[in-house]
Amino acid sequence: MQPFGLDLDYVAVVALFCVGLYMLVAKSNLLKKLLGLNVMETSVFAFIVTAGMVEGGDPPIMVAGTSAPYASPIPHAMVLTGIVVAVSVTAVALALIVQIHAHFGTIEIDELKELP
Amino acid sequence: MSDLFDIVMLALLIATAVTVARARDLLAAVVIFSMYSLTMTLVWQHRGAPDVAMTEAAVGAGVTTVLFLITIARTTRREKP
Amino acid sequence: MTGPWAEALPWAIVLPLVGAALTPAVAVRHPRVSGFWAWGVLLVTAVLTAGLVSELVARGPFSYGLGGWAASYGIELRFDHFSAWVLPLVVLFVVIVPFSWRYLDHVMPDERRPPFYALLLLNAGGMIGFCVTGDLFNLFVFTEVVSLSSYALVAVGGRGLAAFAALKYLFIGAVSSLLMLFATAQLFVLSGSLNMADVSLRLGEIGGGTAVMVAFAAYAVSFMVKAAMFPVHVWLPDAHAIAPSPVSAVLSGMVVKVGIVGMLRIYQIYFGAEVLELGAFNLALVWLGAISIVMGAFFAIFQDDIKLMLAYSTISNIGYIVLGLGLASPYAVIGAAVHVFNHALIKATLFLAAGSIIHQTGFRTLSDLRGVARTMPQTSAAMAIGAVSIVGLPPTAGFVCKWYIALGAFEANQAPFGFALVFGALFIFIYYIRMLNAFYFQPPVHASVAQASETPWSMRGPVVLLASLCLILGVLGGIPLTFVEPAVLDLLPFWGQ
Amino acid sequence: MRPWSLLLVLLVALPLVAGVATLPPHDAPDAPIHTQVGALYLERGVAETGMKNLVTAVLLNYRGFDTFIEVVVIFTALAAVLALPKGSAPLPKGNAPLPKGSAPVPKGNAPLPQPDAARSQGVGGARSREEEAPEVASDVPVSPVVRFVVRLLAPFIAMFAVAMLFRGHITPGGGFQAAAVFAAVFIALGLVLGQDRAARLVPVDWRPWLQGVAPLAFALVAWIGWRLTGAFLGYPIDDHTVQEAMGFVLEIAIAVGGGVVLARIFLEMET
Repeated sequence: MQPFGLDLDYVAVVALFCVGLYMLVAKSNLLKKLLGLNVMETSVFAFIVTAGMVEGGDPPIMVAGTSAPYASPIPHAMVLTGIVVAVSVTAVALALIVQIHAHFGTIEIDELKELP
Repeated sequence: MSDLFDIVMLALLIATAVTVARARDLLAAVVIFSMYSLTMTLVWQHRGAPDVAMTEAAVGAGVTTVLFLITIARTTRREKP
Repeated sequence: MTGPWAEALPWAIVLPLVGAALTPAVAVRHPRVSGFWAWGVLLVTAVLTAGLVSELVARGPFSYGLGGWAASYGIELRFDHFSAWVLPLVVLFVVIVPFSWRYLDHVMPDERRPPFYALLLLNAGGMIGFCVTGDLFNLFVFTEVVSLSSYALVAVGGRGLAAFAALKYLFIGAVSSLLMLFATAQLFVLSGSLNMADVSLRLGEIGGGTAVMVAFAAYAVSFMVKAAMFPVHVWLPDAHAIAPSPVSAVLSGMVVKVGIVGMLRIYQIYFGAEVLELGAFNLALVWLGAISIVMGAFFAIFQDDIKLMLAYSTISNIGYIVLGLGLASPYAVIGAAVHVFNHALIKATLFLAAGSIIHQTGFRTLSDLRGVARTMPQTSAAMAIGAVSIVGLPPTAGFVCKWYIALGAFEANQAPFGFALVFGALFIFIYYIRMLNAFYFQPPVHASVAQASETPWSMRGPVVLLASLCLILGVLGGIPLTFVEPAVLDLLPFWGQ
Repeated sequence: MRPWSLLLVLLVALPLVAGVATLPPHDAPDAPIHTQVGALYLERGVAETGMKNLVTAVLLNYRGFDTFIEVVVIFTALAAVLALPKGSAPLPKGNAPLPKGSAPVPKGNAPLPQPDAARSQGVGGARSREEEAPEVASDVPVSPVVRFVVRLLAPFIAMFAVAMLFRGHITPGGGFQAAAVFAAVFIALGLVLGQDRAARLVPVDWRPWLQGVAPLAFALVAWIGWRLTGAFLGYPIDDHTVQEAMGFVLEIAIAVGGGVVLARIFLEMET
């Protein structure tokens, strides 16, 4: 569906991206920033999956009896890789956040910046 | 019909994302984020990507959420206003 | 058409990565073994990459279809003149790792060494892969290996502030990687392919369009962040100053170059396709480069902390490289391409020398380090050579590239930028004079400086070696120039000039 | 700060919307994404790889190198978490380790071998005491019902993961999904039983090998493929038995390696 010549699915993806970016930029809490980053990542994955689908398409699993169209398998493989990368980045970031809290007693950027 | 499903799901996604952004209670934010991931899972399943949907359910909604919860347990639950 | 060494292409990437996976197992009884293990793996990798470069010299660029699939059907690795950057990269790693053996003594307990060296190997392998891959999505995955290991390496040495600097780096870096993934996906949607050459071909068939432009912009911003150019440099100074010195050398000398190499790759795609008029973008690059030069130099002047000063000087030098690329005249581009390597060499010299001084005295600011040249003459001499080199004075490696970039500015009728370049060098010069003055001509104020001893040989050797390389490449500066020239001249017709 | 953030978000949003608005419509069957390489995979995939699930075929065969680097990325995450300093104790006051051979410092100026050592000493302790105790303790008492259910279900969930792993080439699922489920089971057990008992599930002696098993298995399979077909990570195209065997080795290694890495990250963060 494309009201005003805009692809609603894609626009929703950009909206999610922006919500995530806003959290990342505007929030002072480090965990909130990280959640924002995750929202952004998921939105980009959604963009890739959306791009790979086809009208009335089936999953790219070849089962006897069904006929094409199938969704493209490459975007799915890309997103699988992307999800694993995202969880790796999140794990490292969380470990850093735990350390920051243990050291400074806060995870608010505003308060961290006031420290000498 | 499928259009209606799409619109509802997309609206739900944006609503959950905004709620994550607005929640002051980090625990609530993380739990809502896991709902966001699960909604995303449904969307992807619907769009012919069962593999991706399963991975997102296990990794995005499962492992990531648990790691966040551990971090909250070890740091703090409230976001300062 | 391909010789025996072409077979080694995937193994040159995989070897450090597998070496990293084995590091914890190898060092399970004696953690300190991990340092030697990492060094050995890198040595073998260096031999492999040397073979690759010899193949390149003998037969020209070659590619390797992984899994036996043809180029655009599977993933392609491509070794061209810009990929040859992997050889100096690995060689610098080989020099830096022995330095870290003793340096780590006061940075971390022994049991954390295996993961540290694993991260270094992953970083090296990721960068090799980044430079040789011919596939856009593969490029993204390698970027993540490099970035993730870099974030962690920033934080290994210290606690609170180091973790904070690393987290800042992580947030900005992750957004830039995400932009890169987004741009990759967009090009994939537009062209249906992920192979760089194939994408370029298909973009040429499609012609321009907003989406093509947006993808380019996303790539450009992403690589600017990785290269720490002016408006998006904020993550660099803290991260590079707070990391342990060998890591600073790796990050400042090499990891930021990922942005430059990536930018060159995107240029290859877009100019091959001739879909965008990139004159405006080149102009933007020139301006941003000039601002980076002056700003980096300006901030460097006011730093008392030597490592922070070196970090700012990295921003300034990335400015030189980007300025050279943006000028798009043969001289400037050649100078910039060679400066990618020379800056890595000089920065490694400076950071390792600074690290030696900090290691031996326990101080890191200029005012505390007065008179250190009396007790650490060799290290201080290396520092001085590095300083002269980075300013760009004649008998050193830094001179050749900056001279070429300046020549290029005049050649492209952009004389003002040539002057900006000279001014930047002057700014830096002021700073280094201050540093050398403090080191050589002022009496020590701390006993630990006055009684410091020279570093052990495993640390002094690399520093002295790098410093002499700075001098040698100043005299024999022509060799890298002639090597890069054909690649640049191939690329230039598309460059917008 | 907020107005600026909104402005930045808008600045990013506009080009993105403009970009996606001019892309080819996504569910048209004649979009480039469905006519180029993807179409070829759909057409020849089953014959060339012997896998009915083409996503698995792309992951393990056509773009197997991406997956190789991807398992390297998770390994990197573990190495990163392991390399970070443990605990929260700031460096000992006033005498951060001095390199040997240097005399005591005459002035009251604490030496700074680590950039953050002195700057953080005064602050860290005081701040963290002000902070209220974490509201969610890490060792929350778990209700006996939950404990019973988790212990009851754990083997079944693990078996589900195994099934997913071995049918990944014909149905959705595969190594990564299995790895994530294994890790989830492990974490659930860790939360319920306490981590000491959960930690015993991954024996200490095996850890260095298990955590790197995915990249190592990939390198091994790549080498075998190189010997068999002359191409790195190549699969013998007409021998489906060998192809299947290589695929299974990779899937199992991804599941075990990925699961162990995620489980260890959990253990590291808990302690």
